[in-house]
Amino acid sequence: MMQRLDTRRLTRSFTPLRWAAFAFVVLVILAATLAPWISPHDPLAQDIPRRFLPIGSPDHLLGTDEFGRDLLSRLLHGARVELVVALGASLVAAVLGITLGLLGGYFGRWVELLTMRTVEVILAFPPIVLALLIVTIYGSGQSTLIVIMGLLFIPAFARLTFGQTLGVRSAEYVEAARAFAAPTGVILARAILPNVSGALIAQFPITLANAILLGSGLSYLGLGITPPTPSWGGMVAAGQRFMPVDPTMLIISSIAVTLTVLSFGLLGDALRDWLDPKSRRRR
Amino acid sequence: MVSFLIRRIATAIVLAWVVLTLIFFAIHTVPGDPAYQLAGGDSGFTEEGLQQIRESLGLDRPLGEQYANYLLGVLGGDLGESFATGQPVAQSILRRLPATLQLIAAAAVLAIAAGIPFGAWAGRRRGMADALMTSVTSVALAVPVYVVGALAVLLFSVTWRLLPAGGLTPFAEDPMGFLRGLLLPAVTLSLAFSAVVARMTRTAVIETSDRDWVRTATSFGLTRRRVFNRYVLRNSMNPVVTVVGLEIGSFLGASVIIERVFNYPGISTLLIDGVSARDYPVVQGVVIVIAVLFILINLVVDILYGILDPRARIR
Amino acid sequence: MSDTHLLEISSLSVAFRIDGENVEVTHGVDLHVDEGEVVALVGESGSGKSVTAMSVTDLLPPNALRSGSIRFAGEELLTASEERIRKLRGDDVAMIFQEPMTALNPVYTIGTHLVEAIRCHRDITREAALAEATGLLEQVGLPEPAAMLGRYPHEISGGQRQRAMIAMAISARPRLLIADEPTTALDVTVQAGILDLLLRLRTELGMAILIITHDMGVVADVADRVVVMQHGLVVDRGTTDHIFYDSSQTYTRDLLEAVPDLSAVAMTRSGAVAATGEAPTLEVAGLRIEYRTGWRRAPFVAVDDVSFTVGDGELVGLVGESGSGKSTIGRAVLGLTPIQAGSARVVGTEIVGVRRQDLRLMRRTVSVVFQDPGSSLNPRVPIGRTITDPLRWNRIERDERVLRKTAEDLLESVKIPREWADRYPHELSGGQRQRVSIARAISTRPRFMVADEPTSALDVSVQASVLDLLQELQRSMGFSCLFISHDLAVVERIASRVIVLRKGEIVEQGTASDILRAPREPYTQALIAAVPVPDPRRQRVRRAERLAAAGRRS
Amino acid sequence: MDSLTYKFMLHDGLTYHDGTPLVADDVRAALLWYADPANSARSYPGVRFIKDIAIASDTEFTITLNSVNLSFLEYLADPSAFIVPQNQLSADVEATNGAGPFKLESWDEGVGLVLTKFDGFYGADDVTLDRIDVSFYSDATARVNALLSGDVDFIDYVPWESYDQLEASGFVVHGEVGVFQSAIFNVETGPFADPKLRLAVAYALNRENATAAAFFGHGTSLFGVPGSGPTGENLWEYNPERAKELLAEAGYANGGPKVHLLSNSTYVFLRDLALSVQADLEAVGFEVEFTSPDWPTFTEEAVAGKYDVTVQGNVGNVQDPAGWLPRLVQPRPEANKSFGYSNADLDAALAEALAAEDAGARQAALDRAYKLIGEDVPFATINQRMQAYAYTDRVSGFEVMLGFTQPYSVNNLINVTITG
Repeated sequence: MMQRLDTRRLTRSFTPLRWAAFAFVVLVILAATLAPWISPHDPLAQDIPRRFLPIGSPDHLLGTDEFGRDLLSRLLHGARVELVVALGASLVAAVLGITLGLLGGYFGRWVELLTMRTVEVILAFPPIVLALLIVTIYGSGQSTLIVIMGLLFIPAFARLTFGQTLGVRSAEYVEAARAFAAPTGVILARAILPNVSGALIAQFPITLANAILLGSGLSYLGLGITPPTPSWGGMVAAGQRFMPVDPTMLIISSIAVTLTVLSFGLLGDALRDWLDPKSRRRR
Repeated sequence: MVSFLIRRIATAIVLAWVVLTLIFFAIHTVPGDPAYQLAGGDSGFTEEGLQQIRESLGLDRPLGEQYANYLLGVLGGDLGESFATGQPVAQSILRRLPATLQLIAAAAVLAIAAGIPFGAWAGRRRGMADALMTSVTSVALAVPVYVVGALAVLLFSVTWRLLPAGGLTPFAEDPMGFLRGLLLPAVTLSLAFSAVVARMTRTAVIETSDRDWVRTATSFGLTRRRVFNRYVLRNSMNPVVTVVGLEIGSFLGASVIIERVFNYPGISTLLIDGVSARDYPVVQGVVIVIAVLFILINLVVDILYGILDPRARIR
Repeated sequence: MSDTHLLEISSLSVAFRIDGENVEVTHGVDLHVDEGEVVALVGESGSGKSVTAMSVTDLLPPNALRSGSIRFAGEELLTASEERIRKLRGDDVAMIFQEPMTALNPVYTIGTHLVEAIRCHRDITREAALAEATGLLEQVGLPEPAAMLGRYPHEISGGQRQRAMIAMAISARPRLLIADEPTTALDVTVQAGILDLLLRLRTELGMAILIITHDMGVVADVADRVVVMQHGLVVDRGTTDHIFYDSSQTYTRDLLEAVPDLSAVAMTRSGAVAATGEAPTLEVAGLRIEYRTGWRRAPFVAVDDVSFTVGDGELVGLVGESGSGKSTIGRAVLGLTPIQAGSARVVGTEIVGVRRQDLRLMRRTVSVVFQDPGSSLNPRVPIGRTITDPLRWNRIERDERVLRKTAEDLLESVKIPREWADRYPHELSGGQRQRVSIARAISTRPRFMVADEPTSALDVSVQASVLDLLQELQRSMGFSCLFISHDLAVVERIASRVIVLRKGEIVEQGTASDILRAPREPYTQALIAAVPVPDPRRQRVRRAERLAAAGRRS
Repeated sequence: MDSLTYKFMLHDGLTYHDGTPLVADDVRAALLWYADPANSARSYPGVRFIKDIAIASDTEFTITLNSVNLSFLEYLADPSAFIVPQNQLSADVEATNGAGPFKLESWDEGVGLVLTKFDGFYGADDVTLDRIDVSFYSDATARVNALLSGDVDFIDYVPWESYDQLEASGFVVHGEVGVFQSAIFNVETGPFADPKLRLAVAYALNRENATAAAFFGHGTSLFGVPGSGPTGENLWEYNPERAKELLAEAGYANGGPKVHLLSNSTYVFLRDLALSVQADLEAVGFEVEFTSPDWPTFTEEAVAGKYDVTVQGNVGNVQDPAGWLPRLVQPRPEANKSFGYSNADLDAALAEALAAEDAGARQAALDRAYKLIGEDVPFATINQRMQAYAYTDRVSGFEVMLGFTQPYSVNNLINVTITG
């Protein structure tokens, strides 16, 4: 059903840098899925006497954290937690955001007012406050974080879809579909959505990147994923706290976060240039 | 233009009201009864001690009633008194609001001053410049804010002792000290923002330079520089202004972390302390102020958009 | 006249660097323009005519490579310095473009544009430039020039924008004006005005004009000499009369043959099908449609008190300029836009206040063909599936195997290979896409079809074949059709009755021959007089009559 | 005078910050206000023994107690029993007018405050500082950085991970072991109603690890009641095997009970302590579910007993265990004591110790109490943490008060001087 993807544009929008980003994303996903099998230690096993070991110590390739837990294992298991939360949040945001944008964009008038105002209410709330409230009510388990971040990223998807739908709504093939008595559902699903999906797909990795960043921000404020579950955000926050004692923790975890967020960002740019006809990249 | 303004302000008021109602009921359903915080100390909680506190704060009255007179209060500009200190919330917010506004204004100015030229340069040169700009901005967007803050403090304040590690000396007392105090937090906050502005400018410049009127201007015989400045950059400002408006909105959120790292006396810290002390009036007050701030900024952006793009004026 | 030509292009080839390799678009083009001469560069889309014009003052995109030679008044431009070319632009060689809507910067007023153009080559004060600008606007025939200075492009009409652009172009008294399809986007009456203006400026300023167009009527009307291009090559050249009457080139002959000519002589009715006398398929009475323009401002009346009928099996032409409301009526009768007053009975169903189920039932026997081949088909759906969608949506046929066969039959009936059913719209040409649209329209064996400018976006040769197809299908399937167009010649060819529309009101209606040969209303007469016919001799006579008539009226 | 009556003489010419004279009547009013439980004053446990206060003159009064309390004077000395003008003795008045060495100049809620020297203070001449700027740093790292970068000269509540860094950069880190942490239980419902399991926890706790994890080793392990001498201080030991036996005896031979360990996200060292306890409990077979809401929700859940075990800090306001222990074991619900715990003979033993005339009887009663605590484990102490201040070498004359009063060291900056 999808239009055969334009491979010539593919090569043009994927520069070597973006291929590297794509490779790194694959690496992270692999690490997350295979974590239980490939990590050398149990990420929760404490060994306090042998804590803050530097990189390259015998049994711990990347050293140990403030509880003597193996950093490499926590990094791998942490990848799983980060991805699950980021993916969950992005899916929630995508589904709700796209629906709001689609309905608002297509029907216009009071539906548009309703949907776009809800989006503005979410935007008007400072993200951290929203996070604070929900975490304090429901505790900061992974599912709560998915809900909060999902909520916070709705505006990004909603506004993008709204703009794209407005553009496509007046296209003649949509008018034709209405003239030939196509049910509204079919028009939305088959005529409008596929033609706006280009930009939306590109927005997904960018939201993943922002979700991981926000997750680490929340951990810094003590609202992130409840310890002792390993999460990159938690490790960066702890790393920042113990920086004078053992900078390696901060360095490793922030590199992991930065590289992953960077790769997702670059992937998003590449997808947008490849799929979204409007964003032509002139070499 | 006037009817456009009236409608815009009307929606803004409705929005503020919705935010106020949401935050009121949200904070009141949060577990952690404020009375416990106020009873405090290790002297133990007697039920009647707690009840007495609740009464003095009016928490025992039905929620609907509390909401009603809170709403009336807000309309009269009175945001109620803080549970913890008894000081009027409006007063403590007003005392700290300038600091937050100064921080955001400084960060916005820095971001625009750095973002727009960098983006325009990349959009115009394309090729290597474009690749460089995209990767630099991606990195700037990828690094967690407080890591940057922590490193900045480590280098500039602790090791080189050039700038204060935190806090903010009021402008009146010592302008130089104020600037030195503002520099680090503003630069850190503006880092990600300038990346967004740069990327937005680059895209806008690339898209605008394909437009027909640029070719018309060239056909007049104008110099390449003049065509770029007056016909490409000038028109790119419209989308950039919209993005700036949106980003400043999300700024208010990000400033919480900056205020924590630099111990900066803004309203966000007031908010965090308020929530962790279940100081309902403070939380509600700050959220409303932030929401109103966000709405005002959007209003300014819309007006600016109308000035920049005559087509928008008829709306 | 010096022996060297004002502009001499010899063996010019232009190539574009795309993804590393050079794609050559024009191959060894030779043409010249002499002082004060009007040369027409004509060809269909993709013939390379615009690229050639743009290469004169190097307005091509950065990835373009020019080879060969371009000499202006003897001076070689290809090797000239960037600064020399810049000085030449506007001062010696000026340009005007096709899309008036996007050719001017929306954020600047007309005055700012003019001052910019004037002060670009001469060092004079802003006030002096503004005074001169007012003079220029007057010279190009714009009403209240002083007020016009303060207006923004989106606040004035297409014709006015084009005149303003001409004023900018001539601000530095150029010796050559290159006009790239200056009137294609304009209505025929406005086009006539612009062409008159260009000819007048040619004589007043002694300015040579290189006009790029695909409309043979315009060529016949204004050109002294003609250069014909096809697929990047010059295939024919000569004086206008030679090209229209004596040329032996097959491509030129086919081009002239395909152009629908508003014949002065009575023509046998070749294809129009008269009504069969049963109840009319479409009855519209007192139709009124308004658009909301703002919160408290009065709504814009697009259609006011329109009444007409379309007989069973009849093809009625609805003609009017842009903004006349013809498309609005087309969409209204399909139930796509709300109707404020009046009534419209389509295939027996009253549209105004129709219940949802009745609207659905009505739409089973009504179909539509839109104008833009680029956006009338869903780009993400293969054409085989698109053309049978109406059957799916109206639950006429659910079995995919049957639908597949129907799709292939429909493709064949519109002369497109059956195997292409799985192709996507972007893999087809404009003409082929319109045929697919027509295939979709006839899939439900409709009793009534609305054709909203189905061929306006197509090249002349392709347009002719699509029109023939439409007529053939109408005759064989017997559906009645409301044919909306701005091109009188096209309407004359296939419509039995014609309705002329102006600013939402019917000016006059009647049989095609009455309206086109003996128009009663002055507006219709002016409309017909303004259409340039692809026959230089006749066109000179018509131009003289039109100007004389205009002289009497003004 | 004797164990029930105390006579006090006030310095003459004492005034409050706003100049109004401080008279014996103010003292009487303040102490009686604290003695009223409804006001839930911090010094209530100490002053509740007052029977009445007789005023002899403006500068002389005598207090008679209704029962003997050897540490009564300590309670009076506790800063929480400060004397303020009578008009400030109500819940909603800002009590900022005191009689101490410094008076409040300005106060910016959440940001900081400024104190200036009060010349009317009776010991004013040996107060060298004339102005103190106090600014609040909620983030520990920011606090340390402020000192390191020279923004401030003196910081309180130094995070344990920065001790070495500060000492290495030439700052004075000066602290005292004071507040003690212990695991407390919900004895009403859930597995820890059974004392055997509580005892098992007491044996399972690896105090060394806990101190290292939470306080970077800056603290001392506790195996019993702090400050209680040999008989009370080693009631338990780190013996995981014994803990496993106890678990088996309690019926959990193969796989311990599932318990809910409640901690908090605001005070990070308490959370780190809880994480270390979690590891110790899991090592001996407990199945631990860990939650860490923020402080307000934690306090509410702790008071309501919505946990099986949690880790909390405690500090008595007097040295004598008989003085502070009762509060820890009596039924009044509090966030930092075992939920629903009560033990009649323990209460009796403690009351006897408090009222005992001579040292011998007192010690015997205390020993009985310690034995009971050892078996019934109302709380399983973990460690006492070092609480430190850090300041530049330009600051001198600062004294850290001993033991439980350590957190109040900041309240007497009388003979502190700062040079340069």
